[in-house]
Amino acid sequence: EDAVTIAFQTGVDPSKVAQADGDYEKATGKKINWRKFESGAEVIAAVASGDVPIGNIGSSPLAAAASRGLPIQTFLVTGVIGESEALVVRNGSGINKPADLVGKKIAVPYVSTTHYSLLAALKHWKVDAGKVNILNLRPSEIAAAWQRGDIDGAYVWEPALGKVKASGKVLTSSAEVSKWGAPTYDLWIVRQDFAQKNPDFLKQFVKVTGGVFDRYNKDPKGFASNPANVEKIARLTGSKPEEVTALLPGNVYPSLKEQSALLQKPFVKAVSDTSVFLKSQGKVDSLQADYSSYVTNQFINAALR
Amino acid sequence: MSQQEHVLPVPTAPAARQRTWGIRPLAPWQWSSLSIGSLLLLWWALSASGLVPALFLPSPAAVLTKLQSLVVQGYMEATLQQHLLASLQRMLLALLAAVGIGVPLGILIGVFPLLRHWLDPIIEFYRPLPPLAYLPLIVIWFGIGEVSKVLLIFLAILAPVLIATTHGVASVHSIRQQAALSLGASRGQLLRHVILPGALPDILTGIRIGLGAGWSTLVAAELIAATRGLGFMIQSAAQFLGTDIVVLGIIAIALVAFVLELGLRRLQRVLTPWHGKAL
Amino acid sequence: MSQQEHVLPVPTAPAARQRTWGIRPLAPWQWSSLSIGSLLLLWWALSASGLVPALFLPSPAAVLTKLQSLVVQGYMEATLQQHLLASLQRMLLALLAAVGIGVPLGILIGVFPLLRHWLDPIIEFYRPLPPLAYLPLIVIWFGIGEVSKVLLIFLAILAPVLIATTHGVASVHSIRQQAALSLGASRGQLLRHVILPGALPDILTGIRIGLGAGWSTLVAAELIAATRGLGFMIQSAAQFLGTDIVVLGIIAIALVAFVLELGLRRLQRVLTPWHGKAL
Amino acid sequence: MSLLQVDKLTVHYPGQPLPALQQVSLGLSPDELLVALGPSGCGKSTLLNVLAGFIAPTHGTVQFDGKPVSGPGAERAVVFQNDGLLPWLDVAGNVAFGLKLQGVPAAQRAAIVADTLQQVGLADAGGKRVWELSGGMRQRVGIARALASQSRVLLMDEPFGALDAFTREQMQQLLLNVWQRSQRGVFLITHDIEEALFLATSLVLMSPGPGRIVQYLRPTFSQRFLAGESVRAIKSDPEFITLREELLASLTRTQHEEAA
Amino acid sequence: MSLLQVDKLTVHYPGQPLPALQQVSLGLSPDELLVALGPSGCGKSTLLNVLAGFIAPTHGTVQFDGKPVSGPGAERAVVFQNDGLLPWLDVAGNVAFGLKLQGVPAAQRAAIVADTLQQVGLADAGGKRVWELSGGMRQRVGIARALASQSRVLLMDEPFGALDAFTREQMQQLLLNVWQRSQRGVFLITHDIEEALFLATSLVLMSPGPGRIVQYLRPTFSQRFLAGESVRAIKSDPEFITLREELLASLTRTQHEEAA
Ligand SMILES: Nc1ncnc2c1ncn2[C@@H]1O[C@H](COP(=O)(O)OP(=O)(O)OP(=O)(O)O)[C@@H](O)[C@H]1O
Ligand SMILES: Nc1ncnc2c1ncn2[C@@H]1O[C@H](COP(=O)(O)OP(=O)(O)OP(=O)(O)O)[C@@H](O)[C@H]1O
Ligand SMILES: [Mg+2]
Ligand SMILES: [Mg+2]
Repeated sequence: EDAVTIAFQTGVDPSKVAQADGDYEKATGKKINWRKFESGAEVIAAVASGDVPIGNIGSSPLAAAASRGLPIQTFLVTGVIGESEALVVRNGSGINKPADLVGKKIAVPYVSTTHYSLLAALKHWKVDAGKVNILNLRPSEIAAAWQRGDIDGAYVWEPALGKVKASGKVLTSSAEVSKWGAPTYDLWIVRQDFAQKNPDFLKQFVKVTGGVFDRYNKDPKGFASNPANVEKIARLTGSKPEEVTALLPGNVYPSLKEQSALLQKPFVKAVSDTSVFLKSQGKVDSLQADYSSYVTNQFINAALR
Repeated sequence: MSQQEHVLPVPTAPAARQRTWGIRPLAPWQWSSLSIGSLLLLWWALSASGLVPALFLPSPAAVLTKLQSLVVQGYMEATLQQHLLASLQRMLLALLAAVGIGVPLGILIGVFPLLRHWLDPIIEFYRPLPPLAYLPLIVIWFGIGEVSKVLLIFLAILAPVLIATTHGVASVHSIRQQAALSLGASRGQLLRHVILPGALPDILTGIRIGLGAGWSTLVAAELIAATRGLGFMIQSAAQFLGTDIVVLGIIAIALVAFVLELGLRRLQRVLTPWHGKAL
Repeated sequence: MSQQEHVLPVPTAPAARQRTWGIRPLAPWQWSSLSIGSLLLLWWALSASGLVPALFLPSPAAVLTKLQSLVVQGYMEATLQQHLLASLQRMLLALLAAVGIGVPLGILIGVFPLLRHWLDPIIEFYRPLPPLAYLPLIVIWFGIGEVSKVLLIFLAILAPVLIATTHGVASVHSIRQQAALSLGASRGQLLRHVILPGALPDILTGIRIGLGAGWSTLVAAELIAATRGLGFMIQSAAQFLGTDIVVLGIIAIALVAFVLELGLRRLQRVLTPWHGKAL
Repeated sequence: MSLLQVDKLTVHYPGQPLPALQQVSLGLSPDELLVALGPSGCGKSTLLNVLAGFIAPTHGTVQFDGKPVSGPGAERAVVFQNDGLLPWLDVAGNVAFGLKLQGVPAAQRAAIVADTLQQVGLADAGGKRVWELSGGMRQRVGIARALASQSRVLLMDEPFGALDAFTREQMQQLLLNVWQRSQRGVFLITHDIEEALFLATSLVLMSPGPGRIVQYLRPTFSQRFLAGESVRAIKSDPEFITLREELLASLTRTQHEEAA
Repeated sequence: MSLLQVDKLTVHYPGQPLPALQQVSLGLSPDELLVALGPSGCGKSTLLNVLAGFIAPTHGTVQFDGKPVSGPGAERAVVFQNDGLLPWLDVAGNVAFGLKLQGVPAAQRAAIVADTLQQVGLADAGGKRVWELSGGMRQRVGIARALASQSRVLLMDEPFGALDAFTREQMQQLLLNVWQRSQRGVFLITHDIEEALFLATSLVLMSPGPGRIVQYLRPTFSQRFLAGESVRAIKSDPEFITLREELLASLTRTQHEEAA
């Protein structure tokens, strides 16, 4: 049969090594066209167009897509976002505690997981989001605006995160926000029609990913400092090799066993929480009664069997 | 429209009845309405047929409903009117700057070869650059305020205006320049009284093209820390698959741009009635 | 350049010596090189002075080093040459389509008022739309293949070409059309032998403007699941603040665009030497 | 029977106080050389534009060969007061243009062009660009273009206005020869009374404000020339001189009246 | 002393086999009405373009008032063979253009314009757009524009070519009156021998291939007209007729030679 097109993003995670090695092709026996995308919204558009059955997005775009009833399912998590995304405030901005954020300019790429995390953190701190000047900037512009001193803080990911950390301090990170009940994820979605017709493909796909995660979790430092791994990840994502080593430990990569449990109630709850949050922000018009049909551990379980 | 209506076979002669190709049972505006109507019909048919999922092409009815909420409650903390106003301000400011700088500069470039050779590489360097590519540099140099946004739109309008003006200067019949010079026109007077009006038809067309380019840079410009603006609204909504808002934003842009375009065309007809006349 | 060199005060008369404003101690290309040289100098000075951090404006030396690695090892699985080739192919395809469709359509619109009234709203509707706004719709309808990318660039080039062509048609002296018609020109012949060549100066200028617009849409177009292309390269690097690669991409685009522009200008001089002659 | 016929023609340019032409009726038969003479602004070019099909009458009718004229056509070649040459073609290309439109093969075309250029005294200028020509040369290219076409009628608006006396006489004689040989009807506008008398088989004198025909003559001098009589002899014929003075007086009278 | 002077003037258009002018020397004094006569393409317009400063000589010098001419200037007004009117101005605006450039106040300008338009017979046409004019009207606007300017020299390229006999004579007389009153030097190109003889105080006959002066005359008919003699009387004077025939013969001879 013909090739499968998969939309990936440039998030750094161990499975990129398998992707670079062609492990997915070997395991599934199919040719795979890997296509790089810049944002979750674009991946979703591509998935919706039918050209792309499988795509890699964050949990915010997933919630938006699910709330609008796109026929997709989350079948695999590629990372629980941790220290890799953080809210940094600039030295000299006068922000020492969350309450100081009021009236300050905080930049965040709208709709990204950091946007959700920022608002969740503010809610946790009981800071009125309406009183914080939240600006929409892409990471590269965040770095530039930071340099000029135009913004007082930013909730952003690497490598911009590293640049702003150099002259600022971390107020909180997604690892912490996750503990406050607003976890964010990187994950794989699949079109439902494709999932029904190709369970075996997905099973193999999950299996390969689980394999690399296990390899990573066994020895995170060793994996991240292995030049071969680093080179492969850098090549696929376009990041600089020296950054990859630092980026990898920023997220948590749950094993398939953990995911089998995660991709049930807990994940459904995270998606519906995010959706409720989006609704409250006026970003989506209506909510689904139940988000469980957008999440499945069927393929993980199949892989584990 | 009467001046430009009858290009063939009798373009100039404004005699009582003129020959046109084909019959015209309908008035121009009727034709145009028909065309817009058919567009709307197509939209309705596409979304009603279910060929395109509502997620990507919401039905006219859904968009209308959304329009109401946008006008009343707004989106991203601003109503549609406020978004529109913010964008319109940026556009007009950029347009003003682009015309104010582009037309004189284009004329000077057209007239002074030296200046052309000097500026040419610079203009030709910036002209093809994708705004998305140099956005960080704009931010670093001009910050995240209005200046950066207007600058980006300005740059998009400037290039067509400049090129069209230079082209227009080259189109000014040399005999008209000679006539003015031998009536004692100074360089400045020549520019003011002969070259500028002679190039005017082209300049106005350049502005029309430039304005289109400016609008289509709006989203990129409003990527820079905007809190209001049609581009900002569209872009925010697009991220959340809010296609209804995207469609509304698109329609709003199209409408405003269309009104400006019609104004420019009228200006062109009023200011340059001689255009195309063989003299 | 000699034809357009001397716009004032003696634009036509190609007599042996002609009067120009000012002196010209240097040849045109020397002036241009000087201008490019000063740009480079400015770059070097800016980055050496530390006024702009290397993160946003890498030094010429750093970029040069990166160039070597880009040419030899490449970035994102393709060398600079391959990225360039991919983008160039898209551009040329889009240009071909835009000229192939825009010029005939523009001529027909200029000639048939009916067609104009019909198509005008449609053209004016799409023209100001920011590509970034309708990117998702393009993907939905045309997928993530080459078609979508070329389409986006095509749309950017089409508008200026269309408008300039229509403008050009209106610029064709009516007496020339009358002359051809009374020599028995059919409608087709009139279009082919009088209106097309008469509009040619404007059409070529429209293409020049359009090409610039096309290039600046490149990044947006290559946001769509590209695996190669200068826009894709720039975009990928920008995500990781790889400014050296961004700068290289920008320079590559500027260079290629400049070469195309020079070619078009030469074409314009060769094809329309009568432009601006008072006849 | 008239080949080209206007009846009760009125042309009123929009926005103008007076019609440019009012109630003009006129016919041109295939063997006729009809000359229109009249002061500047009396509507001569307007009449020609109507005959050519460039302007539709405000009132009245125009017919060619019994059928209403609905636009320009190959059967009515025009020489313009402003040459109307195509600058993207060289001189030969301009002269060949009508033939090319009609699909005349290249070789035949080249022969006709060479011949016609020779006749108008531009044998060497075929390769020149239009903007390299002097005023008189350009006018002759315009004449050559019309002559080379295979029209049944020639409509000429002051075709010899920019020519020196010698060339002008040559062109007049060329026109008479072409007219005799080809049996094309010719409508010619001139402001030169001598030229009008010498060429015309029919001559209309027009008057402005609004434009109309005030006099109709049928001179015979062109037939005498074609029969072999010398130009000098004809032009010094007392009949010629009398007519010339009469016409001049008429013209002067109408213009004095108008001025008053 | 000459106001405008060319010495050993040669003009060679690039790419042309022959120079358009070769070794032409000529002077125009402030009280002179210099007429250039010659066949089409002999370089008359080229000479005028050099005098006007539109073309620089390939060899030789041009001087105005003893200073080298380096370009066009207000002291040398030009009437073009192709009118060169500005279509964005109406008729009055075109005529007023030179005055406006010189900073003449609006009221004074309006008076001059009205007067000049009256003189060229276009008193009512001031508000018309340029493209609403007939050929002859346009030419007269061009003449009016030059007359209204405050130049010291008038350079006129076939200024009366598109005019009917009556208007033409009026314009000739107008020119003579203006010339006499204003003591402007006039350089005028014509292809009409009678016109040349009637107007000229100096007359050069030019010949093509390459363009040069072959004859230089000093007719006195214009002085006689200004002294009060009637036009008819002058033009039927045997001296006038003889000179006219001689010039025609000269012209014919040079053109025959050339053709051979
Ligand atoms: N711009 C030009 N480029 C090349 N050749 C030219 C140019 N202008 C004129 N010529 C040539 O120079 C010669 C003289 O031209 P010019 O216009 O001076 O003639 P003229 O005496 O004014 O003729 P006419 O009475 O027909 O107007 C002609 O052979 C013409 O072809
Ligand atoms: N396009 C036009 N619009 C308005 N009025 C016009 C137009 N063309 C001509 N006229 C007017 O119509 C009248 C007749 O003009 P026309 O050109 O027919 O004169 P003509 O007899 O050819 O004169 P000439 O000998 O000067 O060429 C003039 O008063 C002129 O102003
Ligand atoms: Mg006329
Ligand atoms: Mg001449």
